[in-house]
Amino acid sequence: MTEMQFEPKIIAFCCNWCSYAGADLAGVSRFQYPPNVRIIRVMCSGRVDPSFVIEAFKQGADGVIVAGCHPNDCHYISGNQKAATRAEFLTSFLEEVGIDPSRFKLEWIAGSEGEKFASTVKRMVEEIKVLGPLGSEVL
Amino acid sequence: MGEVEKVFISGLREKLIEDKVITEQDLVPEFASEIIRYGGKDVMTCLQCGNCTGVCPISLKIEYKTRTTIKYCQFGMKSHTLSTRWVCATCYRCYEHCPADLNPAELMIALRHIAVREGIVPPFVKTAASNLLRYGLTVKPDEAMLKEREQLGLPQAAITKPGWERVKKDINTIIETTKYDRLLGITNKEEGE
Amino acid sequence: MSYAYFFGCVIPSRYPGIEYAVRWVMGPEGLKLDVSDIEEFSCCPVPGIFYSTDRDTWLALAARNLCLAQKNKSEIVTVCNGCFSSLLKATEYLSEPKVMGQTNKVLSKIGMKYTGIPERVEGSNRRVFRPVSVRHFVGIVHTDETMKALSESIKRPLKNIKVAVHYGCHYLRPTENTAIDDPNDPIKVDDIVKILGAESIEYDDKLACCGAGGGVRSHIVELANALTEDKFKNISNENADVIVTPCPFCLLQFDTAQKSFTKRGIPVVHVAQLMAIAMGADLSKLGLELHNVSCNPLLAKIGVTEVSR
Amino acid sequence: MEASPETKQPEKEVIGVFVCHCGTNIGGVVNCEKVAEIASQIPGVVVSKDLKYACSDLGQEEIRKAIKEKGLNRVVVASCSPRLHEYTFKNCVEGAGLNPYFMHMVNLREQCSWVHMKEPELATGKAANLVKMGIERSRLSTALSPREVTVEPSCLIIGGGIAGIQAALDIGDKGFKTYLVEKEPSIGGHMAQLDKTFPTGDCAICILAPKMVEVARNKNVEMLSYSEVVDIQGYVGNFTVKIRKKPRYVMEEKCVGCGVCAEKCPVKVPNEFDMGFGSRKAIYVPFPQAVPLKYTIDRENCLHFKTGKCQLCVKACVNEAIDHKQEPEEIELKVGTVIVATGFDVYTPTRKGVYRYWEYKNVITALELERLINAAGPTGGHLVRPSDGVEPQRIAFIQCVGSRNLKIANKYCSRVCCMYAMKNSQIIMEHSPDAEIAIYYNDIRAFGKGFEELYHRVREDYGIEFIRGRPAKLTKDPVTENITIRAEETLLAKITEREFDLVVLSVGLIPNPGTAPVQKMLSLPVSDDGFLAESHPKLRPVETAIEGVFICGCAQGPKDIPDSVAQAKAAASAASTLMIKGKHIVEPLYANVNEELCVGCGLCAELCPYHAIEIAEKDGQSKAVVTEALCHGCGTCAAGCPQHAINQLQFTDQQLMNELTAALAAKNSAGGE
Repeated sequence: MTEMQFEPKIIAFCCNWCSYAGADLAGVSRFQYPPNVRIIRVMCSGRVDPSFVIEAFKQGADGVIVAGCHPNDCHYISGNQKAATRAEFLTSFLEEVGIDPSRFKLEWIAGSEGEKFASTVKRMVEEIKVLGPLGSEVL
Repeated sequence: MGEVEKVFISGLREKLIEDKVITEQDLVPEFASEIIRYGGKDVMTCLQCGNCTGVCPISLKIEYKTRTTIKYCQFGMKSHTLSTRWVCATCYRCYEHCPADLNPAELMIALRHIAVREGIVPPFVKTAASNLLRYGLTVKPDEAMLKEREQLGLPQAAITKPGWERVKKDINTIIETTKYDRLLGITNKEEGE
Repeated sequence: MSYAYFFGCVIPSRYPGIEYAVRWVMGPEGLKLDVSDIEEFSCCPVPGIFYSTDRDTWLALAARNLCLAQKNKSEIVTVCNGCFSSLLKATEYLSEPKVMGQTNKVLSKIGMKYTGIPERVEGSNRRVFRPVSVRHFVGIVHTDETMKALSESIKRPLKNIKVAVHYGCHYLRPTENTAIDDPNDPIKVDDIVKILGAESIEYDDKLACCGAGGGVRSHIVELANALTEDKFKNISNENADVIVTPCPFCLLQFDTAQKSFTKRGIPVVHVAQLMAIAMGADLSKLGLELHNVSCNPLLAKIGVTEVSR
Repeated sequence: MEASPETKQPEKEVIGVFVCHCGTNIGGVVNCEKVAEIASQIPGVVVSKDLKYACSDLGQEEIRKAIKEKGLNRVVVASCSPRLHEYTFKNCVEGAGLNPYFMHMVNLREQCSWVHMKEPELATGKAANLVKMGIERSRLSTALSPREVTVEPSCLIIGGGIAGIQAALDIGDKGFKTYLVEKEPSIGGHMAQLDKTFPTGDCAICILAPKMVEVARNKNVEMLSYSEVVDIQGYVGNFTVKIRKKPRYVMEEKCVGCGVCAEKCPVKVPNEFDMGFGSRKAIYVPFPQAVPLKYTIDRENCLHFKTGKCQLCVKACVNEAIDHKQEPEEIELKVGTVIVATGFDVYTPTRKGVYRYWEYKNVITALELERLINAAGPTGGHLVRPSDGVEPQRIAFIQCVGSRNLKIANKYCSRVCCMYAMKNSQIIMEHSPDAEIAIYYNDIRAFGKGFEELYHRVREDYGIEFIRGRPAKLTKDPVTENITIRAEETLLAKITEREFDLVVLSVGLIPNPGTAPVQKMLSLPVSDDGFLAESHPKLRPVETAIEGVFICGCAQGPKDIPDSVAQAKAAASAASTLMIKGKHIVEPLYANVNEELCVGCGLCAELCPYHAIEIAEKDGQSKAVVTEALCHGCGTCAAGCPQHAINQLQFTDQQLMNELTAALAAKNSAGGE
């Protein structure tokens, strides 16, 4: 990391119906964002097992986003609520194991919110650049 | 400052509408965001239904109108709006009735914050705040009443005990730390001292 | 639960009789509650001045009082709507960790720190910090237990007395800060008045403002008095014998404003004073003769000797 | 796409990668040749090509050729969003004899070239990484076949208001068996209560009654009035419905609706259909045009049920139709589709509200006014005020009562109040030309066809006064019982007090209390406003997240009669499409239980929003069992299983982890490989 600037690795789990569509719309609208993010498509934010997020950090992700439909808009009735519950657990878990919980974000991004997708990624990359690579935080 | 004291009752409306047309030069566009910063957070949500004016006890008495004030704030009419800031009784009836769930009373409080920072401080605010610095209470203790206490057989007032010096010192320290004394231009020295 | 008296500024310097009444009603001759004094309590501080002009200063000054109660592990008993609303709102502001941190930075200069009162969670080793509890005198009196004790300790039932209850704004609003009673249909002071044997009358605009709050009285006394006049008209239309309020500042306004618009004044007393009268306290100690509007017609109607000095 | 036969899982992956240029859309930013070159180095990849347009006939042919020639058993197409072309490429590989679920798409256009247009090198690196992620994921693909379910050619319609009636007519006319369930003794809903309709002024019952008769006569429609749905089980095409028929204590087949029983009945009670203004007997029809015109005994008030005696109606009925011993009856139905048309209720002002609805007799709601000005109503259409029966001359309407109010959590606009207030003022003015009418409003919403014209007409022809301001206080004169309204007239910026003889509250619309049980039975999503949520606010307005279940009318949100009818016809059409096809294809996304790992804890069953998982005994052990037809494939169960014993087809834990590992193995995270 000496010769070049730190480039965070960010994983974004996106639900098929809202957030993945939102990311598509960002593309169609040509909203530019940094290339540090890798989108993994799931059908619902409720599909994201907390162990996926932990595994991502274990394998060296610097930040993880779980993106789903807005409350009450879930294609599967309440999957996003379950994602929200798991996110609460994850936040406190990450704190326990010494990972800054701001490295993990739960976001509601609708299919119509291309700009929000782009700005979410942008902000996340900036924030993680400030935090430094995973493991550099002192809690 | 003297002028401001007159304006609120002599009628804001007349001053605005009869005297001149409002142009962009009269407006402060960032006024709304300033209000939001001081806690009047919902100023832009107002749908101007007038319910707040209808329930406001003050609006019934003088030319001040709650709804119009909100409109002025949205619009950026800063100097006109600041002149009405002290007439609100903070009874919160406007808030209880607002269908848009705004809190006009808190908006008035935000306006007071701004006014004070513009150097518009009514005398009674200074008096009350200096009282707190000098005596540890905002109402100046009354010798006659201290005597009354004895008559009624009440315990000796804490303010007359030696421990009160410490209380006054703590209060002075807090006010110095938050720079409130400088904001209002007050000191803990008695007048003429 | 142990309580700490919080009398604020208006009561000691304008109506010491209220202080006597509160102490008597809550004390060994009255409801026998465990209340003590914290002598370092200062101004709440006044919302119309401090909350209105600088929230940080207001919060630090209020937190200072809360810290004293926190150290004593006691609940604060306020006898004034202003103190009640100011201190209660402060506890809510302080429940925000960031705000608490900022305020504690100021408080560190005087060696204080507000955390809330630590408490152990039952059945575990975890502890939580409970915000300092701020109570209104009326809220403490209005429990099943104390109301029963109250009804049993009436020595001078207030028969045929028509009471106009004035709650005052900061007892009721804003609702999320002061939810101790139904904000649209408050009943607690009316209930107390009824237990004392009096009749609580309904009148138009009962929940309206006395006119004094928010600095209006200090700034434009004529405006404040005009509002009081409106309320007074509605009250006198119903032939009230007395105005009863749980707030000394509303009391001050009603008591001093009346002379500006009427010759036939209606006496104004604090709910604690009315309780003390009915519960048989020494009338000469209630400071009633210090009120601007004479309370003698009321006392005469109750059937006790007038007090004068 | 047709269902394809189950193919055997190949033993070793033979992978083909196709990187699409999409003209310059991808190729203009990403170096596609380089990406294909990098991919060719990955173990298992035997073909790696860049194509100008993968989706064109030429491109597809190239892919098919490679499958046949190289014996590919995995195809990775790196082009645009799978939301756009997944079906295209699935069909393409299927044409070459490969199970379509061995095709995986990588999104290089929307999520790489279009969003990193100024960083071609980084974008190329990222593209290579994305392709690698796709390859690693596709290694674990399995052969799947979409499932087909048959659709029962029958429809259940819940709610017999105008929306339900219209939907039933449309589906019945198409020849499908239709069950129309209504909880009240008669169909007709709220529309039957209204006087005239805006903006045209047609009489509501005059246009509704013929439809009510028509639906009753339709051979394919079975009307179940005075009945309630108590249970719905099943899935698209195959719902099992339980309906409870409440006892009328009158045999429907024998009652001719002559009304002699009601004449003899000694019990008079306030008529709820007339909002309590008129009265009816304990044996009654709610209104003269009721369908079915069958009498009903109100058990609460009937003297026979109270005292065991009376029986005057029994003696009066020559057809011997009355049977006090009738019991509730339960019916079970099989239907393929469901339409929910449970409608609305009007908002009831709060007891301690500013508008004093509960204290002042001369403050009434708009629905009460409808009955008071209705020719068939209790006063014969002669408007009188409740306190003294005198005709009011000065009438005020207060708008937005129970709508657009965050304090009571009804944020939405009820969409009908502006227009019905104008319509009712017009009717009043026609009856009493000297009346003075004022409408207190916040905003006037006259958005529909002919609405603005009505707004103009009531001002021009009748001089209706529009006062912009929300009333703050109502007071009653103790003697005359007239009401004084205090409000800031915002356009004057003055507080005024005006006296009126009658005040009408233009109450908003809220979800019908009957909707909630149906919503729970079907697990239907609800919008923020409390009404049922459609699948997409613009493009799927009558569909719901539950396949085979449709919504229409005010159950979906406040709307007027034309909109309700239009939506009912749309719902009928959508339901019919399913029934005409007779079958429905379901994507194989469902959950899959590994019984060796499952401990039968039941957490998955609890998490499933569709009740698709049950815990059943298998060889003496508790195991989770998935009803595939009910499973919608959200994967929530898989995410929640502490044993990792439940997985979601096409999105298995292992597939997602392969993708993750490939993503994080990249050397330079901004650019990829």
